[in-house]
Amino acid sequence: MNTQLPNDPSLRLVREMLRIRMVEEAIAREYPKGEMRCPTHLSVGQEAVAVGTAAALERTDPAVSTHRAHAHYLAKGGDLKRLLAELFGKEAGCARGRGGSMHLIDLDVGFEGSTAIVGSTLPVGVGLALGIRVRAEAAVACIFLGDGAMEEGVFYESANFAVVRKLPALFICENNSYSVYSPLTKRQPHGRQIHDVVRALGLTTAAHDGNDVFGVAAAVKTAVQAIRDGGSPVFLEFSTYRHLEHCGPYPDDNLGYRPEKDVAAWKARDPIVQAQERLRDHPGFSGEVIERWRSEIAAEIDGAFAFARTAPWPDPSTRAEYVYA
Amino acid sequence: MNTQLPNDPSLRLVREMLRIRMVEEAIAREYPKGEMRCPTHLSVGQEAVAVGTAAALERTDPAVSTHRAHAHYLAKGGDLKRLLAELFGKEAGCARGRGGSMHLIDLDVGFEGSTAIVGSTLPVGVGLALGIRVRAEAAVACIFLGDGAMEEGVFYESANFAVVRKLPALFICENNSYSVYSPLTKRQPHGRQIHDVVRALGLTTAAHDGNDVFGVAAAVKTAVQAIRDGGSPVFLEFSTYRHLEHCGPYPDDNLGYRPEKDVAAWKARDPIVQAQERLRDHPGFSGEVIERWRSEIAAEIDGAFAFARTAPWPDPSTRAEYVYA
Amino acid sequence: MRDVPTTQMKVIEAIRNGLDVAMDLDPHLICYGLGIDDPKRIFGSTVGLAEKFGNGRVFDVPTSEAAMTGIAVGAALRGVRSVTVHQRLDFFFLAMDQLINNVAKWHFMFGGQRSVPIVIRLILGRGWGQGPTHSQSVHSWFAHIPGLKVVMPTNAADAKGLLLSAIFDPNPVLFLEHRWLHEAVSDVPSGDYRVPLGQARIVSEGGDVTIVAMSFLVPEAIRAAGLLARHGVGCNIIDLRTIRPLDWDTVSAGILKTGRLLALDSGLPICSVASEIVAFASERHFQSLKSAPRRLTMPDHPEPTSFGLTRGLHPSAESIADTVCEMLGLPHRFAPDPNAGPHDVPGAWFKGPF
Amino acid sequence: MRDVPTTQMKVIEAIRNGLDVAMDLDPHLICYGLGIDDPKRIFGSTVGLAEKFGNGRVFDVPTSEAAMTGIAVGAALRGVRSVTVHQRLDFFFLAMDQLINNVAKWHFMFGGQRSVPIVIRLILGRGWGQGPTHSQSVHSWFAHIPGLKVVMPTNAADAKGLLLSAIFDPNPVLFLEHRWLHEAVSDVPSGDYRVPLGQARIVSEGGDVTIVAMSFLVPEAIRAAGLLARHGVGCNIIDLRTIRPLDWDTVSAGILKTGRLLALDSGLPICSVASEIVAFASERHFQSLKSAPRRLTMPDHPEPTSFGLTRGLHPSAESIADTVCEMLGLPHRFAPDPNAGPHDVPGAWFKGPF
Ligand SMILES: Cc1ncc(C[n+]2csc(CCOP(=O)(O)OP(=O)(O)O)c2C)c(N)n1
Ligand SMILES: Cc1ncc(C[n+]2csc(CCOP(=O)(O)OP(=O)(O)O)c2C)c(N)n1
Ligand SMILES: [Mg+2]
Ligand SMILES: [Mg+2]
Repeated sequence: MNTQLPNDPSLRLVREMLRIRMVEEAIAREYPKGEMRCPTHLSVGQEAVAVGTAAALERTDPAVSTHRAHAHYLAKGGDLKRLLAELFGKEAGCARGRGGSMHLIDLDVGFEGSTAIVGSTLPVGVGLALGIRVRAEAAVACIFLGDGAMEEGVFYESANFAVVRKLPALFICENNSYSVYSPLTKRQPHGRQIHDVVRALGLTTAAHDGNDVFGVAAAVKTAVQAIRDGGSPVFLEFSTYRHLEHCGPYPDDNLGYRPEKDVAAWKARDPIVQAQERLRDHPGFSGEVIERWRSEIAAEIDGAFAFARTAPWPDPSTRAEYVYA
Repeated sequence: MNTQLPNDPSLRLVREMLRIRMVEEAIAREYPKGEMRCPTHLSVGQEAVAVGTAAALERTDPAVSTHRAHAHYLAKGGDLKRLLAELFGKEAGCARGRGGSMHLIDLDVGFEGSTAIVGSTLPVGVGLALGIRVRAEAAVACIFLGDGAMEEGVFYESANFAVVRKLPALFICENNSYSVYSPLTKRQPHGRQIHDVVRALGLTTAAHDGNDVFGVAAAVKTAVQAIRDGGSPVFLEFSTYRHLEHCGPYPDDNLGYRPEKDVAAWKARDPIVQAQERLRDHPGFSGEVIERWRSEIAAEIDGAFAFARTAPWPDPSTRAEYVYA
Repeated sequence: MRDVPTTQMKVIEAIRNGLDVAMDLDPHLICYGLGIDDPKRIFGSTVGLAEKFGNGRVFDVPTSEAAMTGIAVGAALRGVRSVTVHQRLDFFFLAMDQLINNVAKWHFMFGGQRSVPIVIRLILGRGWGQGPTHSQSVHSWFAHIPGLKVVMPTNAADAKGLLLSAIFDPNPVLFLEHRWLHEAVSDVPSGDYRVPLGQARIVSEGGDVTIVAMSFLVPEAIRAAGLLARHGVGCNIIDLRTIRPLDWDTVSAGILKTGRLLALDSGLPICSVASEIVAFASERHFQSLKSAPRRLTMPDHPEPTSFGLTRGLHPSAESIADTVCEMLGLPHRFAPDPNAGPHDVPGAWFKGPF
Repeated sequence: MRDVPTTQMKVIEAIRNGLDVAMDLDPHLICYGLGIDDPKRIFGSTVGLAEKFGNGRVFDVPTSEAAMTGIAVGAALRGVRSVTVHQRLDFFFLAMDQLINNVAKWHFMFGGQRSVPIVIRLILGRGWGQGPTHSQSVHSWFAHIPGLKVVMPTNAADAKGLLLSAIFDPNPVLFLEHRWLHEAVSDVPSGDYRVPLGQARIVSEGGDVTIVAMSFLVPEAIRAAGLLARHGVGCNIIDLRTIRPLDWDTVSAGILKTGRLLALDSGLPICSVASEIVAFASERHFQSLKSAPRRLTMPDHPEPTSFGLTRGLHPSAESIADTVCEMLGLPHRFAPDPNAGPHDVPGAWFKGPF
């Protein structure tokens, strides 16, 4: 169903962001029907980090992620039908309906798993990097995390071990300034830069605009190359912003927990709009191209929803399976 | 039994170090008799940090510590008889024989407790600081830790919270370069400075020679004042060295896990010898003074051992007590 | 209940009310937890507290479950009681070292010199795809550990009364609230209302079988008793309320009364509170048992996410009633109520997503 | 045992041997833990491994129990099995989130696509003042959790055979070694010797009472059987070896054979493995029980440090024999062996301090 993708890398980045946006918006639209019955954290507004990062990775590079993983999963190449089927709780879901939105996996594209406990995949990602080292492989383990995960002690333990053993680990931190409704100011000291802390731990670090997909892709590419060349593990911090509520399908700016002017400023810096502007003079890009993408993607999404909706439930008699291998 | 202490602060520091050294050496001498039946971590070589720190604190400032707590307990003013009785497992022990060497407490002098799990008193200490803040008291919570404890995630969580709430917490890190037999090089990246990591977290930090008791006392005094004046929590790193084995009464340099030249260099920098040298021209100080201290302290120690040895066991019928208050 | 005015309240309101009363009583009591002062206020249970008592006493914290637990210990040592909250018990696994090695043992390992009067609220999830990591209740773990007290309230009055007792108890108390009971309404006495810890509640006094239950299984047991009453079977239902210390006297009396025991458990089966109760019954009251004691628990696997896999996962009124009939050698079996709503939500009030 | 050459070995040597064999068999197997290559080599259990297999496969780690557990998961996902070790189980509480939310559930929550074949060695302390935080065994916690396997070997041959099975099992296995058994000697088959997980071992086949035990209680039960034999009482002793999955068939057969059950547990009593076994027995075999099933466990409080408080803390041959006599209505009671050494060490070989 995935139609011919543009060959031009920049166009691909934009199309992929658009696709993820449209998927998330479709989920948001459909969620209130009560068919996707699981806690669901949408990535609208944060697509550039996922897309830019995935573009700089090989398909075989393993990745782990968090509760907010749809974008990471899709950008890495995860199957859309199986994502939606998972949200619908169907046997065809990427985790056979056992995990839901917060537990995504697609081994065909190196998406090793996202989990729902903040910080809990950080050491798993470092362990992937250790496995890569032990097996003398060339891969890089990509570890997505949020600014909140930085507050879990296991982050420091994981990062420290990665440095001590110089493992091929790439941390991608999406700093959206919030953990649920709690701003960074309540959780971390004023003026602290997350990447400064991590640099002191001994990782190579940098901070970038997380709403500039081209910048993200370039930064990650450099980092991945450095790691493959045997450098230290890298931690990249990307500032970005979530458009919808923390968990669930709705906007929640009515709650007033984020300053209105921040919301407005960040929405004005929508990663997709910005990227389109940057591509204005690109020969392969135009309003029609966008419209074509939109309709291709809409069709893909419709098909995937139809698939997920009509797919069978897991057989209840298999409920106790998969406890032991 | 505690004889008249010198009024002169410098002399007190030296006498207190000597006292702790002699207590630890007496424990080491007696331990093989098999009467002190518990895991015991001696502080020989590390007395200056304990003594200098305690000298800069008020008796009422609460402190927490680690598995290696004898020096902290004694320097803070903890009762010697009850320390030894605890090692002997007697009811008169500071923890009624329930805790042993790794679980010391003397509430009369603000020694709130030491525990055996690496890192586990770090948040407890920060909690004391929170309690101080909530009760609007003027105290400072002193938190002793080793270089190994820095590797536990809870350290970062605790330090972060202390900064976020600007709590009156003072971290005293004794960096003796080893965790059991494992050198820092196996556990933390080459070239990292512990205090640099902590500074990045937002604490005020500094590193000092941990074998210079006067320097320790001065540094801690400044830190305590800054905290009482409403400053950030402070983390002081002191480099020092342990003379005996990690756990138990014997030297273990025969095992060869520490470079011979390091051992020699650090022993040459024995905190007590160094302090005595610094006091050479001090009017109240002389060979006789030292000898008088030695005999006073030896008598005190003999008395304390006699007390501990002859003190009654806890009544076995009380074994199940103190589970609930 | 004593002769004090009562108000109809939801469990969640009763908790809020209890916190409010306690914070008035103890000027040093603090409340903290992720989101405690955010727009959702922990499902409403902390509404107004930050405004009334200020940020010094009611505050949001970093996502640092381990440290925040140890910090409660330290504050308690300094004379500051606290009520911490975790929006899912599942997050609290990060704090097990602090819980077991410090919270539970501080009093014991220092020979009784200090106690740690803290309360840790743990909210239990279920259904709406909470799945494997947002639905766990390891109350049986906690019951295993000397030094802890463990409370699992069932209704609004108990929630408030037990919470106030927990807060002013000199020991650490884990307070396990089930998300599905948050909106259950009952009469709640106003003011400093306390329900003693360690006392079970006899919910109904039937003579045929003793059903021991906790948390959301108490209402299920009551429904089951209704089904069974139609067939002349009388249930003696005991709501444990406190899982540790457990009220063995009331359990014993129940067993002696009916000679038949069904132990329900809202958690996993192996080494569970239900196991303990059945073991106790057969060890102590072997001669008084008329038939094999029974357990009904969730199955021995994690909770899956899918709506298609969670039906019948937990004991229900029907499965309880079926089991009782089996124990009594009665032929009746009970079909689920055809008019019941979706099985994965506690009621129409629950809109998801969390 | 199969027809392979055997060597007399201590448990600790058998573990070392098992690791050596496994690392030869699987070129990607790694072993890590605090002190694994230090002069003490984890009580000798890793002697020579770092030299033979290199620092890439056998390495020391930072004091970071939580991360090191999650790292094992990640490595396993990449096809790298591991054996981690903690010198005391008490330190492993720091890793509970990783254990419960990741290790135990990875296979289930992703629908069976990946498994986590890792082994975590947990060493159990006791005596010589190990006290409240160096003596804990929460095997009952682990037995509560689906997705985990839990092994508690008793002798050298089983230690090796179970360890090799654990390493090559596709699931996560917790391997709980008791410090007091480390020097116990028995014949150990050489090479790739495996003892299947989940199979109990019948230690003796007496007809009067079935004693179910694990870990250091198995030798105590054997001593008890010796005491009881003098009075004509025959003990059917079952060494569980694996606590989860538990070999219910062998336990059932034992109960049916003697009609009397004594469940021993080396840990705390409430919600314990002993509780589970007694609950199982009375639920399934109520009619076959001739007398009330019994439990013998450590008391319901932490282990204190003092020599003066630890005597008789754990079940011993004498207390086991006494209990059996009570169950059988026999008058005999057994005094501790006057020639036994100090109660707080496993034998003269133990010199402390740890
Ligand atoms: C250990 C743990 N604590 C708390 C939670 C509740 N929780 C779910 S998502 C979340 C926010 C985490 O913030 P961040 O890492 O910045 O990710 P974001 O939601 O902003 O993408 C929290 C606290 C959890 N899932 N796990
Ligand atoms: C959580 C935990 N892990 C491991 C241990 C074992 N252990 C006891 S002391 C110690 C060394 C800690 O090193 P450091 O903090 O530098 O203190 P030092 O012994 O050097 O004073 C270790 C690893 C423990 N007690 N707790
Ligand atoms: Mg965030
Ligand atoms: Mg050290």
